[in-house]
Amino acid sequence: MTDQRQPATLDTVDHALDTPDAQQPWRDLGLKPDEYAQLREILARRPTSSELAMYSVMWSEHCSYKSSKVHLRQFGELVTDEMRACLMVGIGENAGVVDIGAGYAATFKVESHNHPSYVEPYQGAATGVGGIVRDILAMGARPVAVLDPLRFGSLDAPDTLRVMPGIVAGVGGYGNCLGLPNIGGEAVFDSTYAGNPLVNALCVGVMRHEQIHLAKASGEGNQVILYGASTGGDGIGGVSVLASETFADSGSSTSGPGKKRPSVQVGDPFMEKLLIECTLELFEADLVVGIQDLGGAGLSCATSELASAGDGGMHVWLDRVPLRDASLAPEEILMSESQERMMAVVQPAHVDAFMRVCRRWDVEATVIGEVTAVTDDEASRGGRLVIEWQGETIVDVPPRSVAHDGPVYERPFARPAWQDALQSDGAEKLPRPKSGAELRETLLQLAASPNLCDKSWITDQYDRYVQGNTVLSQPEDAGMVRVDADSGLGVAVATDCNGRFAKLDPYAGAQLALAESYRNVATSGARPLAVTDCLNFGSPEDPDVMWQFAEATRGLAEGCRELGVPVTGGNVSFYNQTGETPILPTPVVGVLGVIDQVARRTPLGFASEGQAIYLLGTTREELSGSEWAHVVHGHLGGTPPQVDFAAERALAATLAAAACDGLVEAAHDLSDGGLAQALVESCLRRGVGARVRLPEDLDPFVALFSESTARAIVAVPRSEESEFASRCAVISLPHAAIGETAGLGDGAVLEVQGQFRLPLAELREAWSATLPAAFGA
Amino acid sequence: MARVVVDVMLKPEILDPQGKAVHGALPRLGFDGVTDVRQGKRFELELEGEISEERLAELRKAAETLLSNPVIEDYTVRVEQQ
Amino acid sequence: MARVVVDVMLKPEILDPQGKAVHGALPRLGFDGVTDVRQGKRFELELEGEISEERLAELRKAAETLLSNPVIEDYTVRVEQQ
Amino acid sequence: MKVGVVTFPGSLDDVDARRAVTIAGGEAVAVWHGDEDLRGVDAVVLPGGFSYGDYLRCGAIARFAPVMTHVIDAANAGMPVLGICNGFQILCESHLLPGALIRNERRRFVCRDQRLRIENATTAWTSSFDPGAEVIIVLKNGEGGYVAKESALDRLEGEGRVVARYLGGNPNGSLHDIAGITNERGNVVGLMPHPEHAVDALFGPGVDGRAFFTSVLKTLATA
Ligand SMILES: Nc1ncnc2c1ncn2[C@@H]1O[C@H](COP(=O)(O)OP(=O)(O)O)[C@@H](O)[C@H]1O
Ligand SMILES: [Mg+2]
Repeated sequence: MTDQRQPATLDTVDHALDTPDAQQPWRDLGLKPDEYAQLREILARRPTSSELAMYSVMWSEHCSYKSSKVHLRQFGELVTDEMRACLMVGIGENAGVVDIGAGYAATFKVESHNHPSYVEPYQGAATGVGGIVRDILAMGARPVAVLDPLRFGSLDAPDTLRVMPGIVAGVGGYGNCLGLPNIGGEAVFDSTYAGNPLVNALCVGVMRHEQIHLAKASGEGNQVILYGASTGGDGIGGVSVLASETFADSGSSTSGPGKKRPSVQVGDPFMEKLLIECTLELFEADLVVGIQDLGGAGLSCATSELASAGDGGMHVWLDRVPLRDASLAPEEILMSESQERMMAVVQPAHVDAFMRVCRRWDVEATVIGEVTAVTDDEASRGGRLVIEWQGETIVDVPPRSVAHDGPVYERPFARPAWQDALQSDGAEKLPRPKSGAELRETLLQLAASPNLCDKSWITDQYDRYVQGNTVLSQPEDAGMVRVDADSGLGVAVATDCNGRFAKLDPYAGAQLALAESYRNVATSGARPLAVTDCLNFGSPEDPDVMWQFAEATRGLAEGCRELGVPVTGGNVSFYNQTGETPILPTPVVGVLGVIDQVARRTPLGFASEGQAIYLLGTTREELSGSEWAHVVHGHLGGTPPQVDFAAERALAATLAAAACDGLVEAAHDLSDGGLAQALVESCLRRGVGARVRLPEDLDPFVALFSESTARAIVAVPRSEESEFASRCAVISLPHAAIGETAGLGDGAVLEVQGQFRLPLAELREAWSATLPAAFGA
Repeated sequence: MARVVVDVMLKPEILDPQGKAVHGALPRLGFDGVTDVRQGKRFELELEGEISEERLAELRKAAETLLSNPVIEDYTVRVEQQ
Repeated sequence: MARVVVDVMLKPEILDPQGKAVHGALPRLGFDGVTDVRQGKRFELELEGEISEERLAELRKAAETLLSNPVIEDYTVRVEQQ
Repeated sequence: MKVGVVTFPGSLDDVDARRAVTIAGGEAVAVWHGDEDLRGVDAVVLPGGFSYGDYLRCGAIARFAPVMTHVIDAANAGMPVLGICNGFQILCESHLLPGALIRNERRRFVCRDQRLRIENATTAWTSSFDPGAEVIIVLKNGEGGYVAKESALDRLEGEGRVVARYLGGNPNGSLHDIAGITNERGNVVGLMPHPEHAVDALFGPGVDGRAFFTSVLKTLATA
């Protein structure tokens, strides 16, 4: 090993003891004075430079959740027996695991890669996908699908032209190359995301129950193997540090505080594909005792988390780590966030077999450490992790203090002074379209607006067919993949969040995100089972933002209890703001559901003529935060639609049962843009028209554009109509026959009787032209 | 008429998966003794008229903003008179 | 130690979508007077030891069989002694 | 009848291709890129994906895999070989088929349900189609623009070796709207769209892709 850049004296533990008063760059590494003091107290001496590096990345906001922990606790506390029933692995592991029946388990999680994607959209988004896929793999599962909830600045903001195509190409470039079908996501445009795009990535994996693996280093003498890509100097402290500060402070390259190396890494999806196949073969051959992916905080995280969760200690020979750049110092190796790496704990007798599998896949693997025994005393202090460099000890710490016992903050929060004024400025008072012609214009304008228009410019860049199990993908309400070819068992996933609702009322906004995602899964015919979430907010140091966060987590936790679906894991992304202006609070919620027989799924598009169209649920005059207020008036104020979990449950149960019994041919939930947009999408999906009579007790505008929740439209074959209607009646689910499907092909028309007629060709033109006009055909 | 060549390479510390793949393939084809391969992009721009210092400065800006991403890439610009 | 640079460009008669896109973007950024842009690849190979004529011939073969596809691309090989 | 499906590092649609062979009534055999023989198969499919990451050029590195020597020999001796997407690229890089595939004209990956016309229903892989049949098959590629010298194109057209052509809009800038071609003998076919994703209507746009696989089984049965 040649060291060109290494400091004259290696900062060993002995050296640290000898030089207790040495100045250390803890401030540049992002630690606060009391955190540094805490660290000295834990070690009863000053940390070595390597220890300082480890603690600083692991105690960063991104890795330690120090500002969010006290709020996230509710997800674990508000759990009922109903919620526990399906839960096999809960919060705290790389991803949660749920029982989906027939001996299968599903694992899924959503994570953010927001800041790197602004700096380098393609690579930032690509490595975001790569990271979440490794989390799923580390649970023992084969990754089977991805979803990508995205947020961008306004469509007409110049930087959106740079950011959006790069991010989409990056999500596609990485996921396509891995062979993971992209089955859903979101693409939302709002000016608050300019300079702060959100790239959230969700991955779903599937395994047999007995294949669940955990991130644990146990068994004295077991070997610690690092495998995958070699370690380089890019992205040292990247994700964790970048995502843990006010963005404006941290340069994109070497200019920021603490002269950070380039914080963006280049992903190698081919390496990751080999890593997936190699790891699955290792699981299959039962060669792995414990496993952890390397993501944020790299080796610092993997070694300390594995050691902390296990029953022993760990000894690591850091100079055995294969390097791409021989000049890296030990601190840098510990902090590097080089992609496409995994760490496994393996019994000594299995090491040769392990290496053989890696060679078959051309994956480099190196024994870099060993699980050690700990004394009772050491165990009580949080275990013992020793890292050695060229024969000298450079780290000797209780791993629990690094990985799990980081600082916890009760950050101050308070309802913002402006919240009341915002809520009293409702959209219900805005001028509305009145005549049929005006309603027709409004419907067209909304259909062509950035958030409601055709997203195929984006989704056509994603492979949705690979693996041959995709039953539903964009633009369906939920993505759905088959899990078991023999039985037809499958899972469905959707992600949602309306940040405008969350701004108006973060508690309700988080619940509305949950309700919508839950409803989407149910609409596809699946039974909602469990939740993952990605909480994207501004700076936690701003009491207004912290209040939004506190309200959103409380809302989500209580909502999950109401719906009986546990939160299994997720991610928090803070500091999403440009200067003083935070993004809309964006608690993205992903719901996973299960369906016994994927052939019974319900697609969203009307498929044939002459079927009865029913509107399910209750429509109220709810226009604040709506897409109509946003697009037509540029208005945001008032209170969001009412949350009604009992109604959501009734609707979901009806839709899942109707799918199972073949009572509905199509179903589509109502959300952004209300009934109008739902009809647009249901008609355009397969080119089938509709003749609709709006309920007489409602103002036509409200009937078309209100965004009341717990609603859906369904197409029911005439033969099933009475059965379907009586089932709704039994559980008092409001169901209004509002028309029938009529007309096929481009000659077909969407007709709202007494108001307007709109040829599908004209509608399609408006709906599909928006993104190509902005980003090129 | 002049030709300007812009070479864009990933910064040395950034992973280059493409170069790595080529590096891995060479020995399999019997080419040994190669210790590293980096793969980058080469742009050839044909320009009308003379190349003034000012135009060259403009081109450098194009290289920096359009042809490369300075976060991960370095570039060089050179004129090949014809 | 020597560095060998291999430049690979699409043959002139083959459509180059990437070069075309760059060409189209330049005027929008205010760079005028560019009549054509072609985008190709640049490989930098680091070699151990001296570069003999024989090794250079081998490298030409690698450039022809692996680094380029002669159906659509032309290549040049040159040594940059260090 | 045994149809081998080769898995290269980075192959993605190998499992789907094997499933399609099975659905068509054949016996699918997994072949590994490092294999030194073809495991006694009667035909070979080179599946879609990103072999070796598609770094350098699509298919360029896979062409040098050990198994390819045997595939090339077998193809030259008349064994039916189908290259789908990345497999098509590998066949071109191996000079079993003329021309090359370059970056899509719009420079974006494109995944869509693509209408095609089967122009040549006499090859080993298309004999079950009616000549001129219009079908819908999944298309997904980033570098699917078919290019060849003018003279090579003239020859392909003149000899009726264009197997399939895009209808309803050229998705990737392929010259002459070419979606697939064959060699002189008609045993080697390269196809940019993915018939293996159109064999079960629940998981694709229909079942039009099946005929590619039933064709080869028929060809082998009558050979
Ligand atoms: N918003 C959240 N909701 C629920 N669980 C969360 C949330 N954020 C983080 N977690 C959980 O906290 C643990 C640590 O998260 P994280 O650091 O993202 O995991 P990893 O180290 O695998 O990237 C995980 O189990 C994660 O699921
Ligand atoms: Mg993890």
